[in-house]
Amino acid sequence: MVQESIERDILIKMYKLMVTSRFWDNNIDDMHAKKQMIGMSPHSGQGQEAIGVGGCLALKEEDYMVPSHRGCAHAITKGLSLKRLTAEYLGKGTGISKGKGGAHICNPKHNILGVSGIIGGALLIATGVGWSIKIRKTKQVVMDFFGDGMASQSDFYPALNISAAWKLPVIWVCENNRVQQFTHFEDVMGMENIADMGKPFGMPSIIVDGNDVMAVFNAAQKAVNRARKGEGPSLIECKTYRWRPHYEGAPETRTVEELEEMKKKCPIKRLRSYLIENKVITEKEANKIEENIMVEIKDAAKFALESPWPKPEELYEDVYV
Amino acid sequence: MVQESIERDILIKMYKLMVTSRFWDNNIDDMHAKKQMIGMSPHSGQGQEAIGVGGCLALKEEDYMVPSHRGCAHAITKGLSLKRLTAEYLGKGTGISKGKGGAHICNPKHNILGVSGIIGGALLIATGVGWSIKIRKTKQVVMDFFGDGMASQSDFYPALNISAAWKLPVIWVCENNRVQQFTHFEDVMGMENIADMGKPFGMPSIIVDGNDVMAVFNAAQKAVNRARKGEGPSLIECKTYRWRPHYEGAPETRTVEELEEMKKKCPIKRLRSYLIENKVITEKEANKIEENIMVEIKDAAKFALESPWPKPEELYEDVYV
Amino acid sequence: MSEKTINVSDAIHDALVEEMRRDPSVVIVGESIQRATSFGITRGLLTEFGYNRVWDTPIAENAIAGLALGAALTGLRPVPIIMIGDFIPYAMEIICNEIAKYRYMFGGNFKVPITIRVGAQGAGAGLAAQHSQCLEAWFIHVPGLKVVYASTPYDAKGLLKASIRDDNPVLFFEHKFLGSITGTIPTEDYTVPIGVADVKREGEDVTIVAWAFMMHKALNAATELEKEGISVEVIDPRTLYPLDKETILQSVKKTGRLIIAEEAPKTGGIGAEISAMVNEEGFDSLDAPIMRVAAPHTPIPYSAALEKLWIPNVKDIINAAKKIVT
Amino acid sequence: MSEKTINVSDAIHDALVEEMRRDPSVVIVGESIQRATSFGITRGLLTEFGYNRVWDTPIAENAIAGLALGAALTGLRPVPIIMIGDFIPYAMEIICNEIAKYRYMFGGNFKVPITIRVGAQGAGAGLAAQHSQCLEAWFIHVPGLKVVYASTPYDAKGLLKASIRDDNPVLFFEHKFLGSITGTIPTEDYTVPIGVADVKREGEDVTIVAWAFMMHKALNAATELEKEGISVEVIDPRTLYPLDKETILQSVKKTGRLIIAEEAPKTGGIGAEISAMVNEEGFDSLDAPIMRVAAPHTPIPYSAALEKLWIPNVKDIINAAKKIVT
Ligand SMILES: Cc1ncc(C[n+]2csc(CCOP(=O)(O)OP(=O)(O)O)c2C)c(N)n1
Ligand SMILES: Cc1ncc(C[n+]2csc(CCOP(=O)(O)OP(=O)(O)O)c2C)c(N)n1
Ligand SMILES: [Mg+2]
Ligand SMILES: [Mg+2]
Repeated sequence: MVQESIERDILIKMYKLMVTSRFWDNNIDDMHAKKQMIGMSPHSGQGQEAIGVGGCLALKEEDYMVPSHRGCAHAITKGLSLKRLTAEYLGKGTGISKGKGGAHICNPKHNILGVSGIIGGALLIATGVGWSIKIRKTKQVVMDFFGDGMASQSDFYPALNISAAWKLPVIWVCENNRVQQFTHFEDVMGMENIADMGKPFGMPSIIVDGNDVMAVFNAAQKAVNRARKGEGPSLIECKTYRWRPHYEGAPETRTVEELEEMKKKCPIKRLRSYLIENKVITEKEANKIEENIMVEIKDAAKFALESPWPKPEELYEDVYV
Repeated sequence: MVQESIERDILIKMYKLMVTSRFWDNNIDDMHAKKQMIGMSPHSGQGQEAIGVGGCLALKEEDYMVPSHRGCAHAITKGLSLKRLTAEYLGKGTGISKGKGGAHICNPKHNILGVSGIIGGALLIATGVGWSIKIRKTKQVVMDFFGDGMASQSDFYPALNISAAWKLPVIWVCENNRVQQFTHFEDVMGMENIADMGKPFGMPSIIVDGNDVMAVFNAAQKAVNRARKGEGPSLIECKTYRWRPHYEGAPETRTVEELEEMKKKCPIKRLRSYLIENKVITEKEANKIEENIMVEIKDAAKFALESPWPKPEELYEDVYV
Repeated sequence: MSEKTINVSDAIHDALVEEMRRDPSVVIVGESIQRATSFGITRGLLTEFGYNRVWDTPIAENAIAGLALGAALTGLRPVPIIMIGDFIPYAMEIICNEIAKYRYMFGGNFKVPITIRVGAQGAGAGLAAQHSQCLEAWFIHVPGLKVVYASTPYDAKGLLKASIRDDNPVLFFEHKFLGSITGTIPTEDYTVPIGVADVKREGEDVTIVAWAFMMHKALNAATELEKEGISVEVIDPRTLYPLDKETILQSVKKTGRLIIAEEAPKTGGIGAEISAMVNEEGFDSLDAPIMRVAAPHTPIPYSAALEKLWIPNVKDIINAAKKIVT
Repeated sequence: MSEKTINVSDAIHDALVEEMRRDPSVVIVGESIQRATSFGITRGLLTEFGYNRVWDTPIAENAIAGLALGAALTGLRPVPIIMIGDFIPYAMEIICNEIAKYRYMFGGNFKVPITIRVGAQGAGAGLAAQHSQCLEAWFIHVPGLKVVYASTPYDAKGLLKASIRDDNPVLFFEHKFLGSITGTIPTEDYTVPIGVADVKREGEDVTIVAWAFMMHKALNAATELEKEGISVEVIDPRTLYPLDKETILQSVKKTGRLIIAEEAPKTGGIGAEISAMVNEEGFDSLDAPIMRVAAPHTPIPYSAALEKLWIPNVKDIINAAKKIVT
């Protein structure tokens, strides 16, 4: 497929965001291993960064986004600060959810809806957001990221059905890594591709290489344009790989060879080579970018570590308005 | 479509069963109007008789069947006695569910599973029956009847998905009358046909004229054979019409003209003409069949009316084994 | 203030219409509410407010709740409708794991102004085990939700308005046999505050707490008991969470005796919570055991002959009162 | 009879293995139980029993329950697994409207031998609002279900076996922090009857009813209280429905005081039912208010700093006991 040309600053943004996502994941895994982070083991997004980044770069500030439970690529691309993200994972009062949510991050300022811990419901929440946009006639769109496992939950069906029946401005983005915790796609799924599920509803349903951030971005842009014009939802299935176990410390059900093979398709290395080959940036610039990001990550970690815990009375706050 | 030839005695059975179903529906509506039947208003199956009859005639005694909530065609074809059916609707102790279920009939002797009052769950129960057959390796099949409305419930998706992924011996038969209580198909459904939903799963998914009992029978036979051979599920969408309101006494949302048009496609008249034209039976024989059936219906009604109510202590029985 | 006579069903209908007129962000969504409806409450809404405010869904209750949540988070004030109470199990995921927790889990970043109208609860219409339940007890156990259940036209209209205006998720339950019950209401706009009980009848000897259709049975029982010299105070909590403990505790302080009458199976019902609360916080007031009048631990039978035995009735309340007032 | 030491997790694992060996109609089905598992309980089952008896499903909890029901009606004895208790809302429709009612609504024509293993309930692991709940209270309110919750290896093994052999639907709850708790069990086959409570410690001054992980906190509290001269009787109901009322009532008759300790939010919990039952049936035994030690009415917070404040602990039980024993 010929890549539609993407502006230089977007390409560089892509690189920065993917590297940020990768480094942040690495860092939070470290902090978890060192028990600096106590609580739910991180569900690393390593290997899948191109999807959240490519998808969210196709959105405008006012568009809504529902992140998946894996990694932070979506949220940071949509604008969530690394400091408040990290603090939230550490359960600190400065976290974006005041420490009450942990990995269940959000950011209403950037129209980032919450990450639910439940595999399924978010599909219907996203449908509701699309419905609300249609009612309010605001020309926004909503992009919803979910795994292939979430695409097996019963809610996926009414979400597709309703979004199609009412032509809602929803972009369904499936991150198909072919694993669902310790279950493999082929053992439980009756279809070849998740994209096949969009077809009965006549919605554009395409498969992209989820490790190719430019391909994801281009597909997302098309879907976003369509949605914004009121032409209804699209389904984008991104084929990708989960590098880490389901969560840090979880059993691994795939072979070492498989994992090695996957890592060869690293979306970050791929973009880096492209950028250097096409003289978008030099190797030195790339390294510099990485160095700067590492500093940011460390700053965020420091901020989080030094942040205070929520106060005891906060336990009782935020239940009701 | 050329009809595959169907044996004479099956054709006659079809006629008898469809007439029985029609007359029984008429009679229970009458009894309800006369307050001889107290309780949930009947959900008449008039106009849809060809589906339950054609489908169930393709089954063997030992096969399982899950009826829809509309009419009695499925249950009587699979062997439920008119007496115990009628008594159940009247809430009598002689009813097939001892008066505890009413329209929620069943008959384990004929492997008729229960009619749930919930639109959805039965799809998963049928999946479970198919799963059980596969585990027990009995060469049975299960046929599940459901409306287009039930096909919009979230459960439809895992039911299709799991039956396909595991190649379960399930025959999904949708009675698509394009109404779901007071909602019309086109207002809420994102697909053209229910049969489209089988395609992502690679299961044979066909559309038949649901008012043509022979077409339903032939399609059901193919699906049953396939399932029995272990080749997996099929989806048969039967296009049909609901003649009566959702339940007796419910508001009607369709025009009188529409309803008149539908009635022209009466599945019983159609079979009757075919049988007479093709000299399977004479007009006189057809009339005689109808007379006999009317006697049977009246007998069943008498039995039900004269049957005793359940005894007060039965309230507490059958909660636990 | 002028008044008019109205039944519960019309009061609910009017509350919906008035709130939709008052606030353009109120939208309603549910099964079969556009073209016709079984219970009449949504009649005329489509004509007045059009397709952009009145939505028919496929049969997918979790989706109805999910649509509402997505909309509530993005500026609307939805009123999702669960046609019949028994269908709410399908919506448990969104209601209990998402709607109830959204504000808390995301650190107060969101408001969740949703009123879930749960329609047509209750036995007595011969609809069998899956169309007759009263399931409100599940929801008082779920932090983040409010639970409202009105028994009169006045309360129904005032509480539905208060629920819709509330920025929290509220479950507003309705009962099949309340629709036709009449009463007077002001013609002017008014609300009934969430969390405030109402003493429907004053009395001295025994307090009966009852809501929804059972409240009317409690009033009937009170009239009968009066004849036998037993003076009954009837309290309608109106809101089941947050419960107006004070009104109940004050009453029990006066009467020394408490009966809770509810239509659901006794075990694990709302009556259990009220009994436990009074024991904990008003033990010294109690002169007799707290009695619960409730349904037996069986699914609801279809047969009219059995169903009438299942439903807790006026006689059961009278017997309980006689037993503890001696 | 010879004995061995084992933890709860292994006891449950062994019960499953032994029942699967004993009865070829026992099959298990759930999410991620074939290749690996988070909690280890299904380890080795696939190897021993093969793909025909151990099934991985897609992520669709209502489907897991539905598969089980279809199978139970047609000759199998399935053990569906809900991986983490918080996911059970997805399965409410099948569990509460179909499984619980199938036998009754169809006039006793069917048996429904299903044991739903509800895994990994409970707070304390930093898993936030949707992976930490104890939801057992909902199910005692649903006629047709039995509800079992064991706290020791002995009870867990014996009750799981009894549940699997029972011809009724049983919810068998498990708690995250029970898995590693050890105890001795017979090496021979045994069962623990459903519906029978166990006095885990005898005492004179106050009765504490507690189950699952709270039972162990109650025992710890009892040890502490002993030092201060308060003698505590600890009862583990083990089955929450049907409840062994007699054992609880007898104990309260002796002690005159009752505390119910549970991990869920207080309002509408199991404690409410037990309190109301004792009030109704054992009022004259009570010398003090029945206290409930339970969680506050908030979703469960993620932050370790807040979560530990949310969870009812030993100190809370001790304080409650001191308050009523004076
Ligand atoms: C309703 C529900 N069931 C089960 C789980 C447990 N669970 C968490 S993540 C997960 C797998 C999700 O797979 P997928 O959607 O493919 O995302 P991936 O982890 O592969 O990125 C499961 C089963 C859950 N959180 N919610
Ligand atoms: C979970 C649930 N939601 C809603 C209903 C109410 N209801 C009963 S039948 C019906 C329509 C069913 O439509 P369809 O499946 O097309 O069958 P038809 O009545 O057209 O034969 C509805 C909405 C129900 N019984 N269960
Ligand atoms: Mg996956
Ligand atoms: Mg229909």
